[in-house]
Amino acid sequence: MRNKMPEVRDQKSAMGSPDLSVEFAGIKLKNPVLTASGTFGYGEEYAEFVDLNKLGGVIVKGISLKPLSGNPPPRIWETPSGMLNAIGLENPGVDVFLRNKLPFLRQFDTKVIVNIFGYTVEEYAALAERLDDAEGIAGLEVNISCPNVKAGGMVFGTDPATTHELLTAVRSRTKLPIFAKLSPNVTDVTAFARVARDAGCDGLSLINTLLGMAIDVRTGRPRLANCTGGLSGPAIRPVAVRMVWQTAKCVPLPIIGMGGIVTAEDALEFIIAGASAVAVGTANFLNPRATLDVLSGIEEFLALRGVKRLDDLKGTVNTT
Amino acid sequence: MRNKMPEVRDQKSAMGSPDLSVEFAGIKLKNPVLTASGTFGYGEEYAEFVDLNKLGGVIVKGISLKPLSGNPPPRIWETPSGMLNAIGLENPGVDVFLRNKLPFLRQFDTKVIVNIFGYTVEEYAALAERLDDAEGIAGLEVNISCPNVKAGGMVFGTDPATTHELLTAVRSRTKLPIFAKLSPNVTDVTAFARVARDAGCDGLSLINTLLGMAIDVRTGRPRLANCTGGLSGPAIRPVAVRMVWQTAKCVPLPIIGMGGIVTAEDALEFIIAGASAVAVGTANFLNPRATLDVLSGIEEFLALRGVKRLDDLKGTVNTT
Amino acid sequence: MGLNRQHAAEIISHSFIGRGYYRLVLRAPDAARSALPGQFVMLRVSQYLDPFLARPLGIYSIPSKSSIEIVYRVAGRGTSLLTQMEPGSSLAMLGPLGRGFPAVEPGATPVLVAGGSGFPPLHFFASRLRRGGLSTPLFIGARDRAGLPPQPVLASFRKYGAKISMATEDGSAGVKCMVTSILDDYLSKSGHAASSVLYACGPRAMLAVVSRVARDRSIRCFVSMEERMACGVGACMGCSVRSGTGGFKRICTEGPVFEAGELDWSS
Amino acid sequence: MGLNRQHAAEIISHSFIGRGYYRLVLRAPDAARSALPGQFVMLRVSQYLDPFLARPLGIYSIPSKSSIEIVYRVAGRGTSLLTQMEPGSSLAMLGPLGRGFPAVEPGATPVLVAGGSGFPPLHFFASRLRRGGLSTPLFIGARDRAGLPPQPVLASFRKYGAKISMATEDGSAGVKCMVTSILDDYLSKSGHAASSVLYACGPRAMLAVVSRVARDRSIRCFVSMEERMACGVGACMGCSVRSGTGGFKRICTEGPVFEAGELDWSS
Ligand SMILES: Cc1cc2nc3c(=O)[nH]c(=O)nc-3n(C[C@H](O)[C@H](O)[C@H](O)COP(=O)(O)OP(=O)(O)OC[C@H]3O[C@@H](n4cnc5c(N)ncnc54)[C@H](O)[C@@H]3O)c2cc1C
Ligand SMILES: Cc1cc2nc3c(=O)[nH]c(=O)nc-3n(C[C@H](O)[C@H](O)[C@H](O)COP(=O)(O)OP(=O)(O)OC[C@H]3O[C@@H](n4cnc5c(N)ncnc54)[C@H](O)[C@@H]3O)c2cc1C
Ligand SMILES: Cc1cc2nc3c(=O)[nH]c(=O)nc-3n(C[C@H](O)[C@H](O)[C@H](O)COP(=O)(O)O)c2cc1C
Ligand SMILES: Cc1cc2nc3c(=O)[nH]c(=O)nc-3n(C[C@H](O)[C@H](O)[C@H](O)COP(=O)(O)O)c2cc1C
Ligand code: FES
Ligand code: FES
Repeated sequence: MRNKMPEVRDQKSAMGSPDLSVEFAGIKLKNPVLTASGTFGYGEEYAEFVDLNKLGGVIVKGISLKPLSGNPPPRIWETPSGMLNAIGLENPGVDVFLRNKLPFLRQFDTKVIVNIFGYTVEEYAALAERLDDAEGIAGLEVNISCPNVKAGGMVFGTDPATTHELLTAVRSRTKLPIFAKLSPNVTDVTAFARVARDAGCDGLSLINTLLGMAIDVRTGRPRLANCTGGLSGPAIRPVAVRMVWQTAKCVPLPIIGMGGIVTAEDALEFIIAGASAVAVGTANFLNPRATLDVLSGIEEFLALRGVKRLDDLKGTVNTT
Repeated sequence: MRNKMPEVRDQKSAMGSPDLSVEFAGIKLKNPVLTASGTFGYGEEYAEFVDLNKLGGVIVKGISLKPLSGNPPPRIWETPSGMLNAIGLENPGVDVFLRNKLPFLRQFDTKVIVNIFGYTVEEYAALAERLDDAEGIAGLEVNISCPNVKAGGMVFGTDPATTHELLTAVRSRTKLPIFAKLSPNVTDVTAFARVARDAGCDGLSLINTLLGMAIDVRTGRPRLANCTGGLSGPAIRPVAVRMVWQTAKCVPLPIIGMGGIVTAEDALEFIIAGASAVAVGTANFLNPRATLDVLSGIEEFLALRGVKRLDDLKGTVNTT
Repeated sequence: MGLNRQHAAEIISHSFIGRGYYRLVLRAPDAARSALPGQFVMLRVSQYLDPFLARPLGIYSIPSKSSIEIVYRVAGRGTSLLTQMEPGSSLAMLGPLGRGFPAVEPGATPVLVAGGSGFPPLHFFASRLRRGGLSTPLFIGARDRAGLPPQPVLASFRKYGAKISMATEDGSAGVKCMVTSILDDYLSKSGHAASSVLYACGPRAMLAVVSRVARDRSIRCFVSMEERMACGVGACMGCSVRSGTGGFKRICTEGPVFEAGELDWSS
Repeated sequence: MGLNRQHAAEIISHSFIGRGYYRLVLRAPDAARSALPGQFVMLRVSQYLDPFLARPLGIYSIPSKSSIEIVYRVAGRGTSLLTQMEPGSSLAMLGPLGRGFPAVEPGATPVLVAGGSGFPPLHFFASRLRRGGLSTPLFIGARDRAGLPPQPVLASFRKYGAKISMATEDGSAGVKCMVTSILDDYLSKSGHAASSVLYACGPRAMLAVVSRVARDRSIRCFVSMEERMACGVGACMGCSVRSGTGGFKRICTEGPVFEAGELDWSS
C-alpha cells in the first residue's frame, strides 16, 4: 500500500487521517492491531463480529505437528481482572490447519501469522518447514513459552541454551519471518530476546501468560484440572508493558506487544513503550469487537494529536 | 498461650472454636494473620481501626540503617485489580524506628517482625545486628526483593550467589529468626528458597511485588516518577499462590504467604497451598479492617468444617 | 447468520421471583427472532474489569418479538452484581449461542428432566412443544424444597402443559429420592418408554445417571451441559467436555445440548 | 480520636449540579460531628476490585448533624462509576482524614483562591468563617467558562458572604487572565495586603504561583494539595510531596493543607 499510492496517503495524513501501517520483519501490516494466539481461534470463530479485512493480522491458535486433544476440564478460571487458562494447546494439527483453517483466512486481506508449538526441537523445526511454502502465511510465531504443557514448552522458554537451539533449528528450516514468543516467567526477559536475535529471529512477541494457580478452598483442589495455568488479561498488563519497554530498549528487534490490552489507550502504552504492533488477547472474550475498538481508538488518538504516522509514536516513552 | 492453658484450649476446640495458633521458626503466633510490610506502616497508622492485639503479628514497613527519603512522586498508580508502587523504601532509619516506632508496638500482645533493607551486604548485616538485642522483636524479614530501589535490592533478590552471601551475613549477625522475602521476578523461585535455607534462614516470605510499568499515553511519561514499580493486589494473587505452592512442595521452611489477599478465602488458598501464615497487604488500603475480616473468616471456615487446628489445613491441596 | 449476535441489551424488567432466582427481560430483537430452545447468551455483568468474564445464561423464554427472558440463580459474585442492574440500563450480551435441543421427531414423546437450576432451557423448550392437548412429563429434582424452581416457573411450565413430578433428596417436597428414580419409575410404568426421548439439564452427576437410564432402556437422550466459559463462541477452547470418542467437545459451540452418547460420562 | 472513622455511609441524595459536577450527601454522623474544613474522605466507588483504590474527595459542607456533603467532578473511571450509585445504597468511606485549614487568627483577613475543581474544601471553610457582615474575597480561576464551579456552588459561596472574582484563561467568563493576576491586583489595591492570609486549592501550578505571590508580599498562605492516594492514613507513603526542607511530606496525614513555605515548589 505504502508504495502503491504514496500521494493519496500523504493527502490523507494531511487531512488528518493518520497512517497506521507498520512494516517490520519484511511484513507490511495495514495497521498494528493483531489478535493474540489462542484468543481468536482461527479467525472463523469471530468473523461474524469482526470484518477480518480490517485487522492488521490474525495470529492463530497454536498449531502442532500432530493433533493435540489438550488438558482435561476445567480449563479456565476467572481471577481479579484476568483469567487462568490451561487449555493445553488443543489443536487439530498442521495438516487439518492447512486443509481446513488456512483457506478460510486466505480469503481476507489481512496477514496470517501462525503460532507453532512442539514437544521437541525436531517437532518445531519440522512444523516450520511444513508451513514454509504454504500460501498465505506472513510469518511464524514460535511459542516457546506455553506454561500449560509440561513436556518441553516451558523449559524451552526459560532456559537460554535450549531456546537458542530451538530457534536456530526453526530458523534453518523456513524462510518465513519468525517471531519468538517469550515467556514472562523469567528473571531477565531481555536475555531471551538476545538469544532470539542471535538465533536469527526477525521479531519478538511478548508477553505470554504468567504462570498462576488458584485453589477451591472448599474442595482443596486446584481450580484447573492441570493444577497451574496461564494468567492473562488486564491484571498482567503492567508486567507486559514493563517487559516490552525493557526489551525494546536493548534489543533491536521489532516487538509485537500484548498482555491485557482492552482499550486503545492500553495498546498505545505498548507502542509508546516500544512495540511495533500489538495483539489483543483475552479482551476478545469480553468484547468480540475489541480489536476494532482498539483500532479506531488508536486512529482517533493519532488524529487528535496530529501524529501523522503511528511509527512516530513508537518507543517515545520519556523516562528522563 | 498454648502452654499456659492447654485444657481451656482443648475444650474450646471441642466446642467448635478452632485453634488458630501457629508456631514456626520458634515464633508462636496466636493466629496466622500478619500485615505485609509497607502496607500497614508501623502499626500506629491503623491502630485506630484494628485492635493490634488481635493480629498474629505486624510486619513493619522496611527499615534501613540510615533514614531514606524515598522516590519522587508520583509514587503510586492504580491498575486493574491492583496497584503499582515505587515508594523507594522511604523510612526514618533504624534509630528512629527503635526510639519512636517500636515502643508503640511493644504495648500490644502481637508479634513484631521487622522488614530490613540495605544497599550493601554490610548494611543488611549491621542492621540485623543492631536489631538483634532490641526488645520486642520476634523476627526479621530480609527484603531482598524490592523492585523499586536501583542500587542493590533487586540484584540481591535475583542472583543466587549474592543472595546467599547476603543472607549468610545477616544470619551470622543475629540470633533472631530470619525470613527471606523472595522476589517473584525470577525464573525459579524455589532456587532462591533453597539458597535461603542453605544460608540458614528460618523461614520465607513470598511474594514481593511483580515489576511493572504504566505509561500516561497523553504525556508519554511513565505513571510513576521512578518509571517502573511493584505490582501488588488481587491481580497478582494467582502468581503468588503458585509460587507458595511450588516452594512449599520442595523446601522445608515455613512460609508466610502473601500477594493479593483480600478475603478469608484468599488467605485459605495460601494456607492450603502450603503457607504457615499469611500477610494482608494492599487490601488494608481498601479496608483498614481487612486483617480482622480475614481472621474471622478463617475461624468461621474452620469451625464450619470441623477443622480443629489451622495447621491441619496447611499444604492440603489435592493436586492428584 | 445475517442476524447480529452482539448486543447492548436494554433491561426491560428485572425482579426477584423467589428461591434465590431473578427474572430478567432484555430487549434484543435479533436474539428474540432467532433463538432456539437450549441456546444461551453470554452476559457481561460489569462494564469494569472485575468480575471479569461474561456469564453464560440459558434463554428461559421469548416473551415478545423483541425481547428474551432469562431466569437466573444468584450463585456468586457475578450473578449477585447482576441483581443490582436496573431497568433502563444496558448489558453487553452475545447470543443466541450454541446448539439447542433438536426438534421432536414425529411419534416421539418428549420427557423433560431438570435438576437444580437446570430448568431454564427446558422451559423454553416446553414453550415450543406443540402437543395438541397432551401433557409433557417434567421431572424436577433438587436437594430440598428451597432448591426447587420458584413458583412462577412451575406455574409457567404447567401453562405449557407440563405434568410435573418432583423429587427432593431430603423429602421436603415431592418424593424423597433422586429425580432419576422417579424418572426410571415413570419409564417402567408408562408403557411409552419406547417412544420417550429424554431432554435433561442439571448437575453433571444427575445427567450421568439420566444418560445411563436412557442407555439401559435404549431410548434417546439429549443433555444440556454446563462448564466455565470465556468466549462463548468456540475460540478459547475453555469449555471443553470429554467426548465419548476421545478428545473433547466445546460446550459453547458443539453444545450445550449433546446427545448423551456423544460424551464420556466415566469421569 | 474516640470517633469512628470507618463507615458504611448511606447515600442520602445524589444529583447532577452542572458543569460536570455531582453533589453527594452521605449519612455519616461521626464524620459530620468532627470534620474540619480542608479535611477529606476516602470513598470506595465499587465493592468489586476494579476500579481498585478508594478515591480521595474533599468535604464540601456539613448539611446536617448526621451527614456530610461532597461535590465532585467526573474525572475518570472511578468518579463516573460513582455517578451511578443510587440513594439508599452505601459506600465504604474513611474519614474525616488529614489536617484542615488552621483557624483564622484575630485581625487576619482570609482570602480564598480556587482553581479548577479545587473549590470544595474552600466552600466548607467559607461556611465556617464568622465574619460579622464582612465579605470574604474568593478568587476563582479556570481555563474557560465550562471549567468554573457550577452555579449552585457559586450561589452557596455567596450565601456564606464570599465576594467572588473570576478569571478564565480564554476570557469566556470573568477577566481574561490567570486567577493569580486578579489576586495580585487585589492584594496591591486592597490596602489589606498586610493582614491578608491566603487559603488556596487548585492545580499545583496555580498553587505554586499563589505561594510565590504570598512570599513576595510576605503574607501567610495555606494551600490544600492533591496527589494520588492509596491508604489515606499515612501508611503507604504513596501521597508524598517534596518538603521545603528536603525529604517528603504525606498529603494524607501531614496535609492536605500545608503552609506554603513547608513545601518545595521548584519542581
Ligand atoms: C450454557 C450455560 C447455561 C446456563 N444457564 C443458566 C441459567 O439459565 N440460569 C442460571 O441461573 N445459571 C445458568 N448457568 C450457570 C451460570 O452460568 C452460573 O451460575 C454463573 O456463571 C455463576 O456466576 P457467578 O459470578 O455468580 O459465580 P462465580 O462463582 O463468581 O463464578 C466464577 C466463575 O465461574 C463460572 N461459573 C460458575 N458457576 C458456573 C456454572 N455452573 N457453569 C458455568 N460457569 C460457571 C462463572 O462464569 C465465572 O467465570 C448456565 C451455565 C452454562 C454454561
Ligand atoms: C485530598 C484530596 C481532595 C480531593 N477533593 C476533591 C473534591 O472535593 N472534588 C473532586 O472532584 N475531586 C477531588 N479530588 C480529586 C479526586 O480525588 C480525583 O478527581 C479522583 O480520584 C479521580 O478519580 P477517577 O477514578 O475518576 O479518575 P482516574 O483517572 O480513573 O483515576 C485513576 C487514579 O488516579 C487517582 N487520581 C486521579 N486524579 C487525581 C487527583 N486529582 N488527585 C488525586 N488522585 C487522583 C485516582 O484516585 C485513581 O487512583 C481530591 C483529591 C485529593 C487528593
Ligand atoms: C485461552 C488462551 C489460549 C491461549 N493459547 C495460546 C497459544 O496457543 N499459543 C500462544 O503462544 N499463546 C497463547 N495464549 C497467550 C496469548 O496469546 C497472550 O500471549 C496472553 O494471553 C497475554 O495477552 P492477553 O492478556 O491480552 O490475553 C493463550 C491465551 C489464552 C487466554
Ligand atoms: C505501598 C507498598 C509498600 C511496600 N513496601 C514494602 C517494603 O518496605 N518492604 C517489603 O518487603 N515489601 C514491601 N511491599 C510489598 C508487600 O509487603 C507485599 O509483599 C506485596 O505488596 C504483595 O502483597 P499484597 O498484594 O497483599 O499487597 C510494599 C507493598 C506496597 C503496596
Ligand atoms: S467458551 Fe470459549 S470455546 Fe467455549
Ligand atoms: S495515601 Fe497512603 S500515606 Fe498518604
